Amino acid sequence: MNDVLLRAENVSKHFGGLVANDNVSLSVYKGKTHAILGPNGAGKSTLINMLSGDLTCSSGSVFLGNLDVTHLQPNERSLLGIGRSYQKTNIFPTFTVLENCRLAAQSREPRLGAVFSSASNYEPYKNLAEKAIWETGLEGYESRVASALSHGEQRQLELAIVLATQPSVLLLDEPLAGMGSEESFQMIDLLKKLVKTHGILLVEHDMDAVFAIADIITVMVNGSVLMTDTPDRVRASAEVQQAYFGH
Amino acid sequence: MVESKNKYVLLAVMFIALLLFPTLGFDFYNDMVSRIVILALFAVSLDLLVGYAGLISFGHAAWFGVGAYAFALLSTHYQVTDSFWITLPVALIAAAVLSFIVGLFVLRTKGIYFIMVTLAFAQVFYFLVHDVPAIGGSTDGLNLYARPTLEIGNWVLLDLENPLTMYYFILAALFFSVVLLWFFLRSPLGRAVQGIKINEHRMLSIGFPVFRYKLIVFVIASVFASLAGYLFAAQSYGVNPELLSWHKSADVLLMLIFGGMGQFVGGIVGAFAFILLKDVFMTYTDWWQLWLGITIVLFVLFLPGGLASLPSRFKALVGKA
Amino acid sequence: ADDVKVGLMLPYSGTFAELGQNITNGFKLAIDQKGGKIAGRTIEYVELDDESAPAKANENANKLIRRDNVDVLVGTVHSGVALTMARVAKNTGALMIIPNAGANELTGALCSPNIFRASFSNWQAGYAVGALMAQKHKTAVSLAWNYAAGDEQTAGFKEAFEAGGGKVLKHLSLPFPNTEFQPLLTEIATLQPDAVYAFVAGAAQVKLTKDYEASGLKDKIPLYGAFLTEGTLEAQGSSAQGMLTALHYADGLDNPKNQAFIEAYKKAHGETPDVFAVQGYDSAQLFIAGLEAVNGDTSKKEDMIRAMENAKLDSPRGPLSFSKSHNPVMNMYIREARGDQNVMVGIAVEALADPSPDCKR
Amino acid sequence: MSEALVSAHGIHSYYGQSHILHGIDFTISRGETVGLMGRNGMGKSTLIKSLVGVVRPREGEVFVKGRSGKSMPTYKVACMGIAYVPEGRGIFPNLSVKENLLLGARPGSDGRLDWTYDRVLDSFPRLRERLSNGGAQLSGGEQQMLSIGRALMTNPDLLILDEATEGLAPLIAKEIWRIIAAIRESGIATIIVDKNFEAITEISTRNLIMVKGMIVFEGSSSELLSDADRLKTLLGV
Amino acid sequence: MDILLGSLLIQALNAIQYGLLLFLIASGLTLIFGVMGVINIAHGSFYMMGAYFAFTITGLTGNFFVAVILGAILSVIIGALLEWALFKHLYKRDHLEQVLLSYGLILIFEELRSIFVGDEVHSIDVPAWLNFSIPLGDIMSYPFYRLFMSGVCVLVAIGMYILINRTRIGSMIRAGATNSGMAEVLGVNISMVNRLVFSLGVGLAAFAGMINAPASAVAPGMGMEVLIVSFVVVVIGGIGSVWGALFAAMVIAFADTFGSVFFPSVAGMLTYIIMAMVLLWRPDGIFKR
Ligand SMILES: Nc1ncnc2c1ncn2[C@@H]1O[C@H](COP(=O)(O)OP(=O)(O)OP(=O)(O)O)[C@@H](O)[C@H]1O
Ligand SMILES: Nc1ncnc2c1ncn2[C@@H]1O[C@H](COP(=O)(O)OP(=O)(O)OP(=O)(O)O)[C@@H](O)[C@H]1O
Ligand SMILES: [Mg+2]
Ligand SMILES: [Mg+2]
Repeated sequence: MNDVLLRAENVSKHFGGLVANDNVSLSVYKGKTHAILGPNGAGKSTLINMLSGDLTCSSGSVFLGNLDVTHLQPNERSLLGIGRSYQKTNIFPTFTVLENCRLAAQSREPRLGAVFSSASNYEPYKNLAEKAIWETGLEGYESRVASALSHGEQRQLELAIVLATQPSVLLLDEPLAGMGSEESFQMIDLLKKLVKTHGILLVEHDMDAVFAIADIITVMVNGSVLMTDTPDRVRASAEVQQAYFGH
Repeated sequence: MVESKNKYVLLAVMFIALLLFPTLGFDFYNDMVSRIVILALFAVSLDLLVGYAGLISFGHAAWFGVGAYAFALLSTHYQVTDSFWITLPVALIAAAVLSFIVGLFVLRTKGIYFIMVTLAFAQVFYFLVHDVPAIGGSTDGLNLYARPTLEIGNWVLLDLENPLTMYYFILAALFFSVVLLWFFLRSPLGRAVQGIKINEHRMLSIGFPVFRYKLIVFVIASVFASLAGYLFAAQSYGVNPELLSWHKSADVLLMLIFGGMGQFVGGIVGAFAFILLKDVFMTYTDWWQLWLGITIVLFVLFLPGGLASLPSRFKALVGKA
Repeated sequence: ADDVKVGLMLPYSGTFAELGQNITNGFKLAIDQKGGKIAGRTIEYVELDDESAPAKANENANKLIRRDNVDVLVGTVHSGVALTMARVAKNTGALMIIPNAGANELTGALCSPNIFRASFSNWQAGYAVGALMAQKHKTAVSLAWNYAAGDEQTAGFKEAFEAGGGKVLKHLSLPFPNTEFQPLLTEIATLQPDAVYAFVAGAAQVKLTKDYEASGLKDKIPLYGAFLTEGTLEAQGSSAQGMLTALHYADGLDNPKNQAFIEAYKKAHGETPDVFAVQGYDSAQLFIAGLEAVNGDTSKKEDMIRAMENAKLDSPRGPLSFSKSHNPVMNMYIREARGDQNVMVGIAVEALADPSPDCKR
Repeated sequence: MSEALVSAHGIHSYYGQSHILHGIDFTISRGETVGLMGRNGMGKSTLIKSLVGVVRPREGEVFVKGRSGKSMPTYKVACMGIAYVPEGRGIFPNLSVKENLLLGARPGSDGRLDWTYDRVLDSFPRLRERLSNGGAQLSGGEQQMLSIGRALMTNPDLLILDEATEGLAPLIAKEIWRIIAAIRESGIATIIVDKNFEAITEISTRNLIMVKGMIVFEGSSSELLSDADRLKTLLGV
Repeated sequence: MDILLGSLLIQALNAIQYGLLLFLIASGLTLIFGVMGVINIAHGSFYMMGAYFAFTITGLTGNFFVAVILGAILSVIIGALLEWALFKHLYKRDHLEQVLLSYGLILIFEELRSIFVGDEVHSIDVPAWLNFSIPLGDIMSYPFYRLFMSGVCVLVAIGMYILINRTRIGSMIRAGATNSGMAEVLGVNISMVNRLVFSLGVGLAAFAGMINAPASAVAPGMGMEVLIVSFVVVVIGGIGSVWGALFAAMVIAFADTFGSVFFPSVAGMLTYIIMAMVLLWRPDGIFKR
């Protein structure tokens, strides 16, 4: 139970005068899906950015296991097992789907010295990439150029890239946005499967999905944590209803 | 796939043509062609940076100049040695070390800012060889009295004073550089570098030490440019600050765009086309600048992707018909 | 016999295009006056734009010498290009005549039997001005572009000025080709020398004299130079009027040869010749002297060179002979800018020869 | 029905060599609310882009208020009262929120000024707090609001929303649906692409389902909802 | 002491005046490159074109200001033609193709100049009523025309700032530069906006050439001399920022002015050292937005 993979301790982020995150603390456990809810602009993406290293914390610390990663660069955190997806699709548009994922897999084993060998024929890379493609339902699209995918397909690729880096913690920023209903269902199944071996931090506005898979939910409003609790109790909270669902 | 195969065929044809060229017996043109080959090598080194890594450098001539001046300083200015075995490594190492240091600074910037900082550093190099006598600084440059000597013990391996030997030596340098580049591009490092061109941010977030990779290509490209500069100095018995000027950086960039960037053969095609075209206009027309200018404008309008994209365009055209 | 080939490697585009054209005109005039034939052989030209680009000089010179097999290489304006050409000439033994470039080295360290200069050396140009200024002033400030020609001319100036008892208070330089002179003019106003020696070229001459006049210095601290009013007098307008310069030619110089030359040049090209046209003309005269001495047989190179070395040319600039290093020996005139002419008002140094201490031949 | 705002006749659209739309006929008239549905990659966005002139059909023709769209520049289409909220938002990162909003602001084709600057900000109070932020300095949802607000500022006759509720919190999404309903009342036509199939069918007058670049179903909401099999096979719900 | 202080003050005046001039020279580039995002290395050629227009038209009409007005109109028309025939095809293409195209233009302009006007150095007289000097200290005086130019530069700076940052056209231009498709969808006639801005940029470059002509010379190669420094100004200021460009021009002018007096041996490098330092300190320019 006490398998804390990733932990934020009183992190804050200021953009000029704006406090986008104010003393936020939370933990991501192995085997659990931790969802973050909150109105637009509540600071959810900002939090993920601080966990992944895309933004530096104005104050507070981030721990991976017992390791303080607050001052590590995104690439260093990625290598330690923090994988993230982006809310705004962030892929390699002119590469094929396979190459997108292969490159991600390559980061695990850079083989800088292998000057005379071909990256694309190296089996371990290929296998990891193909697995990620298969998991996200993109099989058959391997040789399509990423920019020629539809919006929803690009969202699938967004996730496939993260998976190809074999992270232990997944930070997913609205992974279902832009996906159709069927793809959403597939994705939910995938997340359910992945969570067995990973810790997942999920930002998502699709309530059906969130309540289908979340084990713990944190609700953020205006940069601060409103509550962290089980899905049932979050759903029942009058405050949350008012701030987020608007019933 | 088909498209890239075309390019290898083109490349092979070009090399064979260059190999056979001296047998045609246009003595003067051997020299000219080998000088273009040097520029092609220079352009290829820039292509690595611009076409594949997306680092548009406007100061690449600095490294060309480092190679050229390294040889000039060792052989003429300080008369240390003419030996190829010493001068070439010194030239390459000098470029590696200097570009490593410069890279630490310039690679912190991106896009157009990178273009300008590379220009700035190159200009500093330019003024150094223009103004500081200790490193051969003079507006008019340094004259060299001999080419590098390629000897083992007392046995002359190659006599570079012989124009034909020099020709093949230069051609071999281009060939090996291209082969190395080919290997580099398909290696893991090479692929990663190409990923950085396309989406640097995502490369970082999937775990690549982007800065370090960029620094590596920057140094590699500079070393190849230095090789080209070294050959240029050796070939033409002289160096001058012009070799490091921004005009030179712009020239090679133009050749590359003209030929087609990131196209592998683009640099080579571009160097030949650019110089030969200019030569033709200078020889046969009154207003060469006008005709060259018009040609360039038409090329840009009707042939985006440069000359190297011709085969695939042609193919597409034939395929449609 | 077949034609004699003259390779004209000159700037036909860019900043120096005008000079390249005038040199060509002068050269061709001298040949045409001989009916286009020297010692029975027709003269044929191969013209090549050197773009004033030193990096391309080696290739261009080779093109003329090895591809076109010219009998003489004539060029050029830009010193950096000329030095590379001279080196190629030295290596190949091709005959070379320099119609303008002033770098001392050309007839100094690089001097060679087959290389001649029909123009001037930077030292000469600076020296003459120094001699002129020493006659009138005690202190001076020099101002020049920070490049080889600037350094060399300034050194010549300083040598003559200090030999004549003057003192150079300070040397002001600015990077080539900057033309923002204002800070330096302010500096001059602070230093308050008796006179100023300046070396810049082309459009910068116009900018300099105009700025100098506009800042009120012109009447208080006279400005001198060698080329400072050459070719740009009209553009300089009032700012150059009355200025004294020293050079190896003056407009409308009063000798029969020059009068005839001006007449002929006007007829051929519709404009008055300048010093560059004279240099082109003399380049041709020098070549003719050599060619006639061997009766058109260009294979007798040594005889040709000897004849050229000993040539006593009747030049529009007055008597012209050559020093041991193949640099011109000539009068350096004092000129005053009047209207659109640099009129001779005296002689700064008679028969000035560059000692060329570096020429070890 | 009244006059057709936009209609497509047998259009085929391509991206380079790939053939995406295979002969689509489509018409929308004043006051209609059309739901456009289909799985990922079926060509919904491509159809929309073909309607507004961002993608030019290779065959067939699009008419905007009866005028051929063939040689009509895209901005003309917009000026004739067609507003478009693209997927992925299309916010100008280097313009402030205010500038983004005012960029295309104009009265409607009949001089209507239903959507003023103030009304848009009242609908999206969040934006009012961020007026001087650059477009890139907004959260994803804020950008989405901005994109919708910006389209409303053009006071269109036809509003096309491509996944307009993507990334919006339920509260705001509801607000959007409310606005769409209000728009519909005021006689503005809408085309809606959204994954929230219940919400669409609740307000739409007509629904289309696309599969592989073709329209395979067209009908009212009740027609669609009554056919569970079709829903399952075509939409996977 | 007094003399030194006095001369320092005059030097500062020189620097400010030079900085304003540099800004004016770079202003056209601020529009075309900074705001529209088109890399136009023919900027110097437009500048040169202006100077030659001023020279020829002043020669024909005898009035400098008539020449400036006519020249500006002509330049704007030429700008619009160039945009229509060439540049409009390149907005969506790679930046580097813009480099190549504008390089072609440099060659063409240079040759046309040579063909039509020749290769001599020319100059234009300062209009008589501006041709006087203001005494400064006992021997030096300050040409009034320089002050006049400074005034013009200030006006241009203010006008550009308002145009770009305070008008709807301004936001259209900036929107078009980042996502022209989207701007179009919002009903902005981007091709018209682009044509307008481009020709305005060409007009400004030419205008700078015209205004500066009486104070300097009209000569071959004059375009190349201003090209790099213009880019430096636009870039260190922060691309697209008018105040940034103005500030950067000042920085460079001060460095140049005091550098050539106090550190003449490194004066050539100074601009570049400053640029490198600024960009390393603020990798997006001083006034990034
Ligand atoms: N670079 C920035 N500069 C200034 N403000 C910013 C910046 N990035 C984000 N913000 C502001 O910080 C707040 C939090 O943004 P964040 O992206 O974390 O929201 P979010 O919770 O992810 O919202 P959404 O659900 O809409 O994506 C927003 O109000 C946003 O405007
Ligand atoms: N720019 C493009 N170049 C080439 N192919 C494209 C491009 N954009 C989309 N496609 C392809 O066209 C097809 C239809 O795409 P479209 O964006 O219209 O789908 P969609 O129905 O809107 O899907 P989604 O719900 O995912 O947004 C897809 O198969 C996609 O891969
Ligand atoms: Mg977010
Ligand atoms: Mg879509």
